[in-house]
This record gives sequence, C-alpha cells and structure tokens, in this order.
Amino acid sequence: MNKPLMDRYKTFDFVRKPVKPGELDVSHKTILYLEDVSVSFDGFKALNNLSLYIDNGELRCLIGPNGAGKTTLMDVITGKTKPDSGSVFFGQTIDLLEMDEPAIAQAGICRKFQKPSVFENLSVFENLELAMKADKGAWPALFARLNGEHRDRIEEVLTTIGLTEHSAQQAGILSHGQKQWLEIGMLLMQEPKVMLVDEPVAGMTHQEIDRTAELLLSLQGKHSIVVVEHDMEFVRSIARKVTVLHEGSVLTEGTMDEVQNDPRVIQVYLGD
Amino acid sequence: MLNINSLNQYYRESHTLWDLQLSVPEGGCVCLMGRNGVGKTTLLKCIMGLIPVRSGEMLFDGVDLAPLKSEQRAELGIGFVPQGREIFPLLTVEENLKIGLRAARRHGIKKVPEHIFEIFPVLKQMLGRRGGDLSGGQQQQLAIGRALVLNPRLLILDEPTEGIQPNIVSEIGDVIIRLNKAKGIKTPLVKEAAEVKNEVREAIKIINREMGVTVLLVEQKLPFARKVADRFCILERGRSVASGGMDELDETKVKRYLTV
Amino acid sequence: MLCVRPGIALDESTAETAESQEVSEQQAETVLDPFADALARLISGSMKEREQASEQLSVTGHPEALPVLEALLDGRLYALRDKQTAVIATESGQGYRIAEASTGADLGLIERSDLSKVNITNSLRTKLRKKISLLQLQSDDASVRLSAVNAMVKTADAKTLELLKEYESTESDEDVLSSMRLIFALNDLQNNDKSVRLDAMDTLKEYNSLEAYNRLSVLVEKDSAGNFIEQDVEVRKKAQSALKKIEARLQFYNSVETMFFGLSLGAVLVLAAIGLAITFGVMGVINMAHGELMMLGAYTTYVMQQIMPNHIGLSVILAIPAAFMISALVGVAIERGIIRFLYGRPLETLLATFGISLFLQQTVRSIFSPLNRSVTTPEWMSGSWQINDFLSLTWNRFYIVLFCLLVFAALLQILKKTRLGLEVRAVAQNRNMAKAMGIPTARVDAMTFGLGSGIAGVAGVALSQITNVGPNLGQSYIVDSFMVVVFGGVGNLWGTLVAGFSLGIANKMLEPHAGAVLAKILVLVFIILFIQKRPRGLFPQKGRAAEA
Amino acid sequence: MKSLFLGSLFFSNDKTANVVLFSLIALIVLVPLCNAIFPSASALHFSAYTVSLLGKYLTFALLGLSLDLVWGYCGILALGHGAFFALGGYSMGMYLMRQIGERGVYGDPVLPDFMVFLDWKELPWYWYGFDQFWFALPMVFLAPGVLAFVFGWLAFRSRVTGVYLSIITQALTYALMLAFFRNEMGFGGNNGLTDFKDILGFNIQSEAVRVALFMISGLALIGAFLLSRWISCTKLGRVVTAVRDHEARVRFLGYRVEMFKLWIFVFAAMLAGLAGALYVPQVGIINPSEFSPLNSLEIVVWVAIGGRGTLYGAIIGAMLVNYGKTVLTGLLPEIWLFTLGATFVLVTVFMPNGLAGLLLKKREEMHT
Amino acid sequence: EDTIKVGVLHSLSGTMAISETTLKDTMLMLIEEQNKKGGLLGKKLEPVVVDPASNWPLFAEKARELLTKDKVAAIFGCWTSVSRKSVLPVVEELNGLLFYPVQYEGEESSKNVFYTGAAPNQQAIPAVDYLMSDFGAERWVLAGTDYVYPRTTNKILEAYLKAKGVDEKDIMINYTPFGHSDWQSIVSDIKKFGSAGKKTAVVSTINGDANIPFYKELGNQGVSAEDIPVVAFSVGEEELSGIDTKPLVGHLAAWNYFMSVDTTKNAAFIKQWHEFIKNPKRVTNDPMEAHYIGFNMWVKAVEKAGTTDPDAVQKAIIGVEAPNLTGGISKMLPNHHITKPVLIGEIQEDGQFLTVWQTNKLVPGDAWSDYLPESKPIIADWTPPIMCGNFNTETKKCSGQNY
Ligand SMILES: Nc1ncnc2c1ncn2[C@@H]1O[C@H](COP(=O)(O)OP(=O)(O)OP(=O)(O)O)[C@@H](O)[C@H]1O
Ligand SMILES: Nc1ncnc2c1ncn2[C@@H]1O[C@H](COP(=O)(O)OP(=O)(O)OP(=O)(O)O)[C@@H](O)[C@H]1O
Ligand SMILES: NC(N)=O
Ligand SMILES: [Mg+2]
Ligand SMILES: [Mg+2]
Repeated sequence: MNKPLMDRYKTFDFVRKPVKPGELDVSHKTILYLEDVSVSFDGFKALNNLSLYIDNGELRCLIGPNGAGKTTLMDVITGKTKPDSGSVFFGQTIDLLEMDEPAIAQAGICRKFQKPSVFENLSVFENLELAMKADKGAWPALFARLNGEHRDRIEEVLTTIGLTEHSAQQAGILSHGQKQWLEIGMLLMQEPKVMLVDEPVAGMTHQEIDRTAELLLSLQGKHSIVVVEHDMEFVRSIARKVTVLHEGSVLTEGTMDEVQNDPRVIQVYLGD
Repeated sequence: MLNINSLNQYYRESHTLWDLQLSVPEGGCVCLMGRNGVGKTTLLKCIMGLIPVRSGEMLFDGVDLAPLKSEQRAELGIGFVPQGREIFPLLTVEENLKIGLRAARRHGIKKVPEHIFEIFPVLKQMLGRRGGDLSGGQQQQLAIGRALVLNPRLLILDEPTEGIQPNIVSEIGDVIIRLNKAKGIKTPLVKEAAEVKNEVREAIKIINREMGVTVLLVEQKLPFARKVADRFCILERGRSVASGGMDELDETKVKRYLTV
Repeated sequence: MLCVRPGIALDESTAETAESQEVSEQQAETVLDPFADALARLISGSMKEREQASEQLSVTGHPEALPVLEALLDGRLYALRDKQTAVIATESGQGYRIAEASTGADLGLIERSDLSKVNITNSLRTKLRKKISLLQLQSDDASVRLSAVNAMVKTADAKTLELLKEYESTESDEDVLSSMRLIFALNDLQNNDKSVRLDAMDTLKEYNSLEAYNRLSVLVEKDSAGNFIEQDVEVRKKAQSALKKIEARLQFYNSVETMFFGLSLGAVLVLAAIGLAITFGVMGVINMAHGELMMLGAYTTYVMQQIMPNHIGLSVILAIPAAFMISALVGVAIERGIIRFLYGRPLETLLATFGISLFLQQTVRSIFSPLNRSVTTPEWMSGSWQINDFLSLTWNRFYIVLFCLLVFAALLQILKKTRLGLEVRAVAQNRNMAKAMGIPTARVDAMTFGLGSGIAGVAGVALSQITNVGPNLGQSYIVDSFMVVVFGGVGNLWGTLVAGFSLGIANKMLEPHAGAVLAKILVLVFIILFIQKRPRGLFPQKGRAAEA
Repeated sequence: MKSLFLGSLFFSNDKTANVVLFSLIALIVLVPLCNAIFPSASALHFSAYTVSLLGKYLTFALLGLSLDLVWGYCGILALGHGAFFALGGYSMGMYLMRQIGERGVYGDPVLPDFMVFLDWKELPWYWYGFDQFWFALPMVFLAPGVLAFVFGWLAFRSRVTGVYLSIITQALTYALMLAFFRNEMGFGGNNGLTDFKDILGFNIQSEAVRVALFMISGLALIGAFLLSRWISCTKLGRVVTAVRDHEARVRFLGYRVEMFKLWIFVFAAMLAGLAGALYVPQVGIINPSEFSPLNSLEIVVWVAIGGRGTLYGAIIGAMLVNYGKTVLTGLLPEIWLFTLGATFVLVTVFMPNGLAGLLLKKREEMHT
Repeated sequence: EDTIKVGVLHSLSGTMAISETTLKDTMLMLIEEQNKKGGLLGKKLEPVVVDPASNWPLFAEKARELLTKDKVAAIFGCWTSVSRKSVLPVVEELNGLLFYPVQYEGEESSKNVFYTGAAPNQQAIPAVDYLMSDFGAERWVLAGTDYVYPRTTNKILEAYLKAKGVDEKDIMINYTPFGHSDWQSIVSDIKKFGSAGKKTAVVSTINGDANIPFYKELGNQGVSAEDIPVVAFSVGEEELSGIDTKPLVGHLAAWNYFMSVDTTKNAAFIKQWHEFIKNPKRVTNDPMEAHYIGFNMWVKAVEKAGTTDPDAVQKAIIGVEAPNLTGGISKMLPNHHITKPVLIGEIQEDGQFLTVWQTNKLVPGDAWSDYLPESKPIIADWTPPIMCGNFNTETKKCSGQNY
C-alpha cells in the first residue's frame, strides 16, 4: 500500500499551501484522513489501528462483516465517539478530534444514521428545513425566514425522495422506508462536503434501491461520499473503490472485482 | 395456520389496512411484499396485537386472536422479529435471549436452547455485552435468535435481511447438519446450503423446514423472497391485491405492484 | 416590668418545709415501722416530703427498699386510688399487674384508672439515682455494680469514697475495680501530695473518661488574668502530656462517631430512596407519592403497636411484613388504577402521583388526625451501645444501618436472581417488544410497582423509629430520595446505596464545621456540580443506547 | 408583509389561542373600566380583593407560561422554576423594602426592620442600589437571568439531560430555599420581606395601585405570550422542538444544542422573574417558601393540567388551578386536597394533553 | 343577616396542619358554646373556616377574603410568625381584628392584632431564671430552628444571660432548618458541651416537626433530664402526644398553661373539649387556652361596645378581663398583649407536665423587649394619647404604622 506517501505528516510544511486555520484544504486531493485510529469499549477493540483516506469527490463503499466497526468509524469521524488513539483530519488542516459534533457538521461532514433518525414531532417539510444549509446559531435561527429559493430547494428534495405528498405529515408516522428516504433528503439539504451514508437502502424495494444508487452516483464529484451497505448488488452498482473492514481495521481495498475475489473477503464476509 | 379475513385498521382517522385477506398455511412460508408504506409492518403489528384493529378476523390454528393480549399470542407460539430489531438495549445479549423463556416454559424449555448459538455463533461471543452496543447486524441476529427462544410455531419476520452481512452461510451450514442429525432427519441440506449465498435466507429456510416452523416474512428484495418463500402476498395501500405461489409472481405483477 | 418571682416554688417555701417536718415528726411518733411510714409518706406527701421519705427509705435497710426506690425512679410506683397502698405496677395485657410495695406480694390485675402515679421531679430523681447506686453496690450482679460505680464517677464525694474503699477489698470483678480506681485517681488529683497527683495522672491518662479529661483540662487552664490556675509546673506538664494522650484517643473516637453518624444518615437516605430506585429508576415512573407510601409504612407500625401494646418489640418486627404488604397493595392499586394508563408518558406520572400524594396525605389526616402519632421504640432499640465515655452508638441507628443493608441485599437478589428483575427491565426498555416476547407486562408492572412501594413501606417502619409519624412524613423525604437516586445513577441499585452513604457521610463531615443548614446547602451544591462532571450520576448506564 | 406579520402575531391558526388572548385583553380592559365606572356597591364593581386576586393569577399564568417554554417546547422538565420567580420577587421585595425608609418600626432610615433587630450595623453590599427603581427593575430580570445562565451554561454544556437535569434544578431551588431561610443571608430569613408601603411613591394598598398592578401584570402576560408564540414559530422554535425529540441528532445537523436550550432557559427565567416581581407587590410578602421544591412542582402541575407545549394551555392551567384553590380552600377547607388531588389524577388519565388537548379534540370532533 | 361571622384562619393542610387543626376545632367549640349561651348581641355566631394551607401568601389572600367577602367581625388565626406577618398588612388595611394565639418573638404591636400567646418575657426569661436558680445551670445551649422566633428569643436570652454573668464561651447557639430530622451530631455536640464539668441546660426553641427526632436522639444518646435538662418553648401536650415520652421524662417546658393544671375551669374546659372532639384521649394545650382567653375577651369587648365594629371593639377590649384556665384573670393590656402566668413543667411519662414552678402573679406581655438595645426605648400603647404600636420614648415618635 502507498500509505507512507500519503501520510499527512510526511509532507513538509513548506510544501503545503498556507491556509487559514480551520479552512478546508484539499490541496492534496484527500478530504478525510484517518490514521491509526483505535477505539475500544470495555476492552473490546471496535477499531484497531485503522487508517483510511478518502479522496475529495470520491464515492467510496465500505463493507465488512457485522461488527467490523463501520458504524463506529462514522461515529469517530462525526465526533460522536472519541478514539483512544490516532488522528482524524478533515483536509490538511482541520483536526476533527478537537471539534464537537455541531462543529464537525458545520464544517461539512454530514451523516445518515444506520437506524433512521428523524424528528418525529416535526413535519417532513420542517425536518428538511432544519437540515438546510444555513447559519446554525441560535440568534440567526430566531430571525431566519424561508425565502422562495429555500422553498424551491426543499420542494426539489421532496421530489427527489418521493415524499412530496407527505410534506406536511409528521415524520413519526412515516414507514421505515419513508424515514430512510427522509433522512437521505436531510443529508441532501445540508449540502455537505462529505456524506457518510450508513446502510441507506435497508428496507427499500428493488426499484428504490436503484434510484438510490442513481442518486448517489449523481452526487459523486460534488460531494465526497462514504457508503456502508451489505446489499452487494447495490454496492456493485455504485462502487468505484471498495474498502473492506474487518475486526476494526482495513482488510483490503480495491475495485469491486478485486475485493470480490479476494479470498480473505470471501472468507470473512461474502462466503462462497 | 394463520387466516386473516377482511381486516381493517386505522391510525386514528387514517384508514391503513382495508379489508385485508391473508392466509398462511401450516408449514408454509409466505412472503408479504409491497412498496414502502403500504402497511406491511402495520399488518404484522396487528397480528401481534401491538396495535388495535377496527374490524375483521384473525385465526391462528382456529383460535381467534382478537381477544388475546400480545403476551398470550406469544405463548400460543408466535415469534416476532420486528423491523428495526427492537433489542432491549440495556440488557445483555444473554438477558435479551432469556426474555423469551417465560413463554417457552410451556414447551418445557428452561434455558436458552443451544441451537440458537449454533445458528448465530456471534451471539455466544457477545453474551455479556449489552444488546444496544451490538452492531446493527449483530442486533438483527439477536432479534431472530430471541424469537427462536420461544420455540415458535409461527415466526413473523419483518425485513430480516436488513443490515446483515452476506455470508454466515458456511458457519451455519455445519450447524444445520447437526440440528438435522439431532432431529434424526437426514436431509442433505449441506449441499444446498453451500450453494446458497445468503446465509440468513438459508437460516430461515432451515428454521422453516427443520423445526417445522411456519414463516410469515416481509421482504423487499425479490431474489431473496423467491428463494425462501413458497407463497407471496402483495399489499397495495393497505389492501391485499395479489397472492399465490411464488412461481406465480411474474414480471407484470412485479412491475405493477412493486416498482415505483 | 418583669414580675417573675418564685411563687409556689416547690422547694423554696421555708414555711412549707417546716410544716411538713412537723407532720413527719407527728407521724414518727405514731408509726413505729420506719419503712411503712416512709412508704406512706412517699405516696401521699408533697414533693418535699417525698424527698425526705425516699431518704428515709434508703437508710432503713429494708430488703424491699431498693425495689421501691427503683420503681419510684422508673415511674412504676403507684398508689391505689381507694386505699392508700403503695404498689409497684407493670403494664400487662388487660391492665396493670400490681405488687404490694411493702412486701412484693402479687395483688393481681387492676385498671389504670384505679391507680394514681407517684410523680417525681428531676431533683428527686437525681437524688434517687445516687441512693440507688449506693444500694446497688451490694448487688450480686457485677454489671449492676459496674453501672452503679460508673454513676458515681462524676459526683463522688468523700462519703462515697469511703464506701467505695470499703467495697474495693471485696470486689472481684475487674471492670468494676477499674472504674473504682478511676474514681480514686480522680480524687487523688486533688491530693496535697504532689507525687500522689502525678501518679493519679499516670493512671488517668489510660482511661477513656470524659471526667478525667475535664479534670485534667482544668489543671492547664489559665484564669482571667492569664495566670495558670495550677501553680506547679511539673504537674501542669504532666497533665499536658496526659491530656495529649487522651486527646489522641478522643480524636479517633470522634472520627469513628462522625463516620457512624454519616453511615446512619446514609442508611436512612438509602432506605428512603431504594424503593424509588425501583419505581423511578427501573420503571421510569416519577413517583411523587413515594414519600406517602413510606408514611403508610410508618402508620402501619403505629397501628401494629395499637393492636399489640404489650409486645412493642414484636410489633415492630411484625410491622415490617405488614407495612410491606400494605404499601405494596396500595402501590399495586395505584399502578393498576392510574399509572398503567400513563406508560410511555413518564412525565405525566409526576402529575398523577403528585395528585395521589395529596390524596394520601389528606386520607391519613382524616383517619388518624393531623397530629403526629406516637410510636414506641422497643427496649432493644432504645439507648445506646456505650463503648466508652467517648464513643457510644445509638441502637436504633445501628439497627437501621443493618436493616438498610439487609433490605438492599434482599432487593438486589430479587432483581438479579428472579425473572421479575429481568422482565421489569425489559418492560421498561421496550414495552411493546416485551409484550411480543410473551411477558405479561401488566402483571410485571403491578408486581414491580408493588415491590417498590412495599420497600417504601418497610422504609417507613424504620423511619417511625427515628422521626415523626405524621401526615408530613413523606414530604420531608421525597426530595432527598430523588436526589439520592439520581446522584447514584438512575437504574443502578448499587449507585443508590453508594450515593446514600456518601451523601450521608459528606453531610456529617461538614456539619460540625459548617452547621446543619450550610452543610446541607453545600451537599446540594456538590450534587449540582458533580452532575456536571458526570451527567448520569455516580454509576451511569453505559453504552450506545444510553447515550442516544 | 409587515402588517401581515403583525396580524399573524395576534391571530394564530389555533383558535383557542386566539380566544385566550382576546379574553385576556378583554379582562385587562374591563376590570379597570368597571372599577372606575361602577360604584363600589355595585355588583359589577370589582373589589380590591378580586382585582388583586386576578392580578395574582395573572402573575401565576406568566410563570406557567415561562415554564411551558422550557418544558413544553424545550423538553426540559425544570423542577426548580420557582427559584427564578422567587429571585424576581426578592429583587422587587428589596426595592419595596428600601422604600419603607424611616417608616419601619425601628425608624432606621437605611436598615430594614429585620436587620435592625438582628443587630446588623450596616446594609450588606448586595442591598445597595435597590432603593432605586431603575436599579431594581433590571435586577428583576438579571438576578434570575444570570442564575439561569450560569446554571444552564454548566448543565447544558455538560449535556445533563432528562431526570438528571430535573433533579438538579430541584436541588438548585432547594439549596436556595435553605440559603434564604438562613437569617445570615440578609434577606429576612423565614419571614422574608414584608410590610411594604409604597411603590414608586404610590401607596401600595391603594385601589388605584392595585388596578395598575393588575393591568401591568395583564400586559406583561400578553406581551410574554405573543413573544413566546413568535419565538415558537420561528426556526429557533422548531430547532428547540427537534431538540426535545432527539437531542443528539440535532447536533449532527450542526446546531449547538446547548446554546438553544440556554437562551430559552434564560429567557424563561427572566419571564419568571418578571412574574415574581409583579406578584410580590400584589400579595405583600416574599419569603423563602417560594423557593420550596413543592412550589416549583405545582407550576409543573398547572402547565400539565392546561396542556403543555401550547403556551395558552399554561395560562389556562395556572389560572384555573389557582382559582380552584381559592374557591376550594374557602368552600371545602377540610377536604379540598382530596378534590385537588383527584383532579390532578383525572386530568392526567383522561386528558393526556391537558385542557388544551381536550379543547383541540372537541374542536376536531365538531369539524368532523 | 342575623349572624355575626367569625373567621377561623388556621392551616388544615400542609406542614402546619399538625398544630393548627386543633385550634380550628377549638374555635368551633368556643363558638358553639357561645351560641348555646345565646350568641352575641342577640345574634348567633357563625364560624367561617378557610384553609390557608400552610402557604404564607395564601394566608394574606384568605384574610382578605374573610374580611371583604365574608365580612367577618374578627379573625382568630395564624400560628407561625411569618403567617401573621403576611396577614398583618391586610388586617391593617381593611381594619379587621386578628387574635393571634401562639407564643412569639415580640417586637410587634399592631392596632388590629391581639396577641394572646406569650411574649418572650412571658415564657423564655422565667424559664431561664428557673434553670439558673433551681437546677444551677451555668452553661447554656440555645438550640433553635432558624427563623425569627428562635433568633429573637435567643438574642434576648443571650443578652439576659450575659447580663447575669454567664461567659460567652459557656453559651452555645445552634440553628437548624425547619423539619430537621437528623440530630445525631448536634445532640452529640450538646453532650460534649455539657460534659465539661459545669452544669448545662438546653433552651430549645426548636419548632414543631423537628422536635420528635430531636428528643428521640436525646433519649437514645442518653442525655437525661438530670444531666442536661432541656427546656422547650414549643413543645406542648399536643406535640408530646406524638412522641414516645419514656426517654423524655424530666425534661421541661415553659408555658402559660398546662393541661395538668388542677382548676375547676380547666377541668370543665377539658371535659368540654373531649365532648366536642368526641375523643377522650385528646389533649389540650397552651395555644388552645390562648384562643379561649382571646375569644372570651372579644366577646366581652363586643358586649361592652354593643357592636362588632372593629374600632369600637379595639377601644373596648383594652382593659377587658377574662379568666384563664390556670386560675387567674387575664387582662388585655394597652399594648394588645395580655397578662399570663408562667408555668414550668416537667414532662411525665403520660405526656403531661408536672408543674414544678409557677409565677405567683400574672406577667404582663411585653411587646418590645427590654433586652434588645433597639427595642428598649420602644413601647406600645393603644390608648390615647399615644395610640401607637411602636412609640419611641426617646424621640417621642411613632414609627411604622400602616393605618
Ligand atoms: N458503546 C459500545 N459499547 C460496547 N461495544 C460497542 C459499543 N459500540 C460498538 N460496540 C461494538 O463494536 C463493534 C463494532 O460495531 P459497529 O456498529 O461499528 O459495527 P458495524 O461495522 O457498523 O456493523 P453492522 O454492519 O452490523 O452495522 C461491535 O462488535 C459492537 O458490539
Ligand atoms: N403510528 C402511526 N400513526 C399514523 N400513521 C402511521 C403510523 N405508523 C405508520 N403509519 C402510516 O401507515 C402506513 C403504513 O406503514 P407501515 O409501517 O405499515 O408500512 P410498511 O409497509 O411496513 O413500509 P416499509 O416497507 O417502509 O417498512 C404508512 O403510510 C405510514 O405513514
Ligand atoms: N410564633 C411562632 N412560634 O412562630
Ligand atoms: Mg453499522
Ligand atoms: Mg415496514
């Protein structure tokens, strides 16, 4: 692997473009750096010296057995879980470990949860409105008004996720699949630089899965996307580069074909 | 084994299930299909008695379910694996499994049957961990295992493949062989199992065939459904619009009812 | 402005004293038996006369004199209303069992109204105790002799000393002898011979005696002009070092005492909170009626004592299961009648149970009146375990600490070892799924709430032994109970235990320095700050689920 | 656009809210009017007793409203909200106390009576300035506001939530109660502050002042209601509702949850302080029992009975429960607690969303 | 119409119900009896009972309700000082009459209030005198609940003791919160304080509910009345009826009345009480007697004035005499306090007091203590020409009046 070359610390300071601290710097094409990240719970190592790099604009699939640490990885990136060791950088300069969840989200890393979590007492529309990219301070929120442009944006997303009819409905009464869609919609509203998508197609019909795949494909380039899924058909349909996680560290990385034929992957994950 | 006739259900004012018909033959495996939000989960919850129905009849082995409470339905031998897993998050895996023992007592089951750990070995490794800490897939396995503790005669599964890794097959294969032998049945399942890629699918099949459990399944993924189930039933906007043997599920029906 | 003058003061009026002396002289002429005469005057005379009569009794040497004096001191000496006969009465089932004071002969049962009590005042009581101690020195029972000698430590005068010296030769019990030596040493401190004084100090410094400490302290004190009261430097030095030795032990015993106070306060907190740890901590019902369930337990104790007034100790023991049953039944009724409609709406349970608490309070007020009820402390729970002069542990507190630990252990077993424990947690975490798994949630809820309420009732029995049994009992513990449960970490029984004890001990450590009010405020502030550090209490529930 | 905005401020989609609002407006217009027009013998005349009673209810309604913001909207079950009310009350009480001046029983021009007879030689520093209304008035907001800010800042930043938060708010008010009970604190101990004489130079017992205080309370309530309703309609309101549903999720959308909670909490505390400040001159006493945890619990009960999360529900609840208390303590002095307790139970069981919920349901039924 | 209404303002719920409910019943009994005697001015008396629920602002509200809505001729009520303070401006504003039956800290005299309980000079000082002379106490513990009554009383006592030559370090003062229930440390401190060689006595102004655990702890830690007697000012027969009195025997209380007082008036009163309350076990206590005296004085004053008009009654009542239950005749003084005997009793096992000392004359209540420097120059006199509750004899000024 070409890890040493990519290691952020191996880059001499003067080579780097001077950037304002806190501003995203993707001059090295890499948008997310995870290096030697370890997380343990009561002695159980959920992540074990994991290193992973996501390129700017890439669509990356992350697969691996149940419990391999995929969700935990996302927890680490979004600030929900603090790793025991290792470093996590957003671009060249932003140390995510020093930031809390809102700061990370504001910096442009957004996430869809494995278990769909939407605001059950708000309407579908309001769910999207809250997610919308905007100043998220308390004071601006007090005086924020929805303008036409905003509405159009929300309508657009509603159409994309097929919930236009349910716009005024409380999110709590949506079915499981509808909630999945709504959460994808919320992700879209945030217009993030990095999207972390945890099992987006669970509970969807075949056709919906295809639509999701299309959607994700259309987003790549504009956004860097990390998708976790167990549905191999879906993964195959979107994957450029696939990373396989196993027991908290990267087992292998490569194209779908490479991965599928990797005997270790077959053994721990795919089966014969 | 399960017969549902003209079932109507409302969420407050909104009519969700309309004159629904469904029958699950003894020993069969029926797959309930339909787009998002048509009422599949709702129907299963009605059968479990978790939400009230407005009218209609539900017979389980000729017993009317209507007057029975959820827990009594469980005791009759209906096992439920809900959508979203619904693990008891702060109970350990072991405790989660033990929960079913009360209803299983009537079958003389006093401790968590070993075969569950054979089907889902990961549960054995994680016995002491809190259910809520498990990964999504592990939780799903726990949910199925938990339902099996009841020694159910009818197993209801709501999208059980959701979030499960595509292998576990090889491991389970061995388990099944041993299960079979214990039961004195010599079905050459090993080979078949080796052929199948999806192990949960296989597990369900095995549970269905070997333990004589009838299965009612909600599944979106067509290939899986085809593989596992012998009958299907399609819902649309709360109505049952098509049903029959799995082989009768042709492209037109799929186009008409399942695509968006 | 003020016109406070001694009026009918009982022992000031010289005229009265003279008069009564006259009377006694007359009586002395007519009645020959001094014992019978003294007895007669004891029950009929004025307080002054009673004092003289008891004096007279103590010197008669009559075998019944000691029992009569003891009865007088203990308030068991009565006079028959009709015939002026002195009797010693003991309460028994239907009335009072009486024995003739002069002979000790049993006179059978009698109604309370047929008796009139022979009252005594403090001053007489003090004198009686002294006399009884002297008489008790001749007792066959070493422990009686020991307490008699101990009673003399403070007050021994020259006459007593002589008497003690006399008894010393015949005394065989080591403890009694040791106490006697203490008295002699204390006396020697005043001796004119310096070497005797120094020797006495050597003896005294080994004793855990407050009296010794006080007497030694005097030796090192200065008067108002700043000069030492004791002139002799050597004596002062020696006293100083003796004091130091005693002080070190005193300090140690003081910290043991503080610890015990803390533990016992903690035990009360734990008892009060532990039922709540179930109804609130496990079931999630914000049970504002918890205090009232304790109150019911306390009232049950009261009722039990009313039912069996002659078996106070037994009644308290029996009150434990009874209180458990009653509070548990009320709890089940509350759960079945009201709470069960509120599952899934935990905050609303606060409102409903608040209503219930008002209701229960008023019910008790209506049935038992708003007044406090008197709950008698059984013999074995009153008084204290006098380890030495510096340390004594009160029995009631001691038993409550034990009881608390017992209740805790029992509860832990129930929750850990029985199905109920598992099922109730499952129900609390996911009611619908629990149902679908065949758990009869209704029964589990009722039983759990009953269990929590029953424990509250049991706590009430304990509280009845240390505080008011009245309609406000519950109110005074509810806030603390919630505080303990939350501080310990909701849903963690061990947390409740540790929290209760640590808050109790913290409070008692602060109290001597800050005073009761400030100590309590400081503890509250500490809880507030602590929760900032550990937002889920001492023993938080961990894991993904708890964080979400 | 602007006028539309104002209109929507007064007329919301919720009819009940409008009814409540206009009844309040009617009340504060009618009462003074009747008082002025009709002679005191007339049946339509509101006696000073009724006016101050109504005034008191209005301050309670304001207090309930402020709790509803915190509880109903933010999901923070504050069991110590009475503390802010009491602090506002004490601020006002201190002003009124200083107004007594030489007319105290010991005639000390500076020291309040309780300080004189406890042998205090000079005014503690924290009493300085309270002789000036312009100082006392901001303190009415600042004292509770600063406490709420410090407490909330600590608690919300540490992510103390749920019952933990509830109980430490209770601990807060309990600690304050004990502190204010202490005579050393210099707030009059258990007796608190009482024996007030004037406010802004007017006799506090005069009927005109009573009516004025009543009107100010009414206006304050209406103002607070409109302001709160406006807040709840903004995006901030929706964020706060989302926080109530699923706090952690809101963070992942980039919102600083603690700040949202904090500002609502501080705002509500200030409203509660204002309520306390208006309450004190109308009842004539402020003492530490206002800090008692039980009092704070009662506020929760008002809101729950009225129906939480609706704002007007809190107003209805506070007014009705207190009116009930007034009537029952006079009518059924011996058993009114039964009635009150039973009401609480019945309302919770049969009206899950309080009176507001019941009204809503009735309306829905009428429509269908 | 044809009744005269009498307001009864005692808490029937909440923390004070424990003490005040009895006083409500006492009032009902007194009114019933007066009606049996034919009422007052030819009219029946009608009690109006309300429940201020131990809530101080509610006391004010209820007082206002009684005076404006029910138009009562007089109010009998309050127990705690703070409740009285809360009611005070209301009765002054509406010119009502309030009869306050509980011993209190003094430092007050209102035109509209009649203080039938003891002022500090009618309870505290005599008790200390007794302990000093009779028991020979040299060291003092002043233990109280932290509120005005104990604070003031202790201040007065402290000044008094110091004036009697007691050293500063021989006085220990301790305050506890209301309802304090864990007395272990304090009792242990008292024990230690009392074991220093000098005779020690405790003066307790501990209030209500805190007393039971206090005495239980005293008993259990073996603090006996012979070693360290406790004299209490707030523990009466009613409080004792809720305590297991065995360990308390010999401890003292100072009051103006004991149920055990052997007079025919008292016997009749007790009998009447038992019949009224239908419970022969109920006890009587000092505040009940205060209401008895206060009510009879009011009746006499109304008869004297021929009207229930407050101004007329206020004028008429000064100087009115009514028998108390201890064999004397109490008199309403110009300062609106009354004359009372002071009794000191030892607690007996049956929960009664054995009187061990008694003043031979009635002691007039002093509104403004002479032992506090600030109140020394102040007097109260509601007769012309002074007509003031706090008249400063030095500045000749009358301050702090609200009417
Ligand atoms: N808070 C926690 N406490 C203890 N163990 C935890 C905790 N969080 C995660 N784990 C464990 O860490 C491992 C990794 O979990 P994670 O959810 O990241 O897996 P995953 O790769 O997302 O699996 P899946 O595909 O099934 O969702 C699991 O074995 C899980 O049990
Ligand atoms: N509690 C509820 N109250 C009101 N409506 C509800 C409720 N739960 C579900 N619904 C509605 O009922 C319909 C059926 O929902 P259900 O969950 O049964 O769908 P489903 O067929 O299981 O969908 P999916 O495949 O997405 O799980 C949906 O439109 C949903 O919005
Ligand atoms: N006045 C009293 N005892 O509060
Ligand atoms: Mg996962
Ligand atoms: Mg579904």
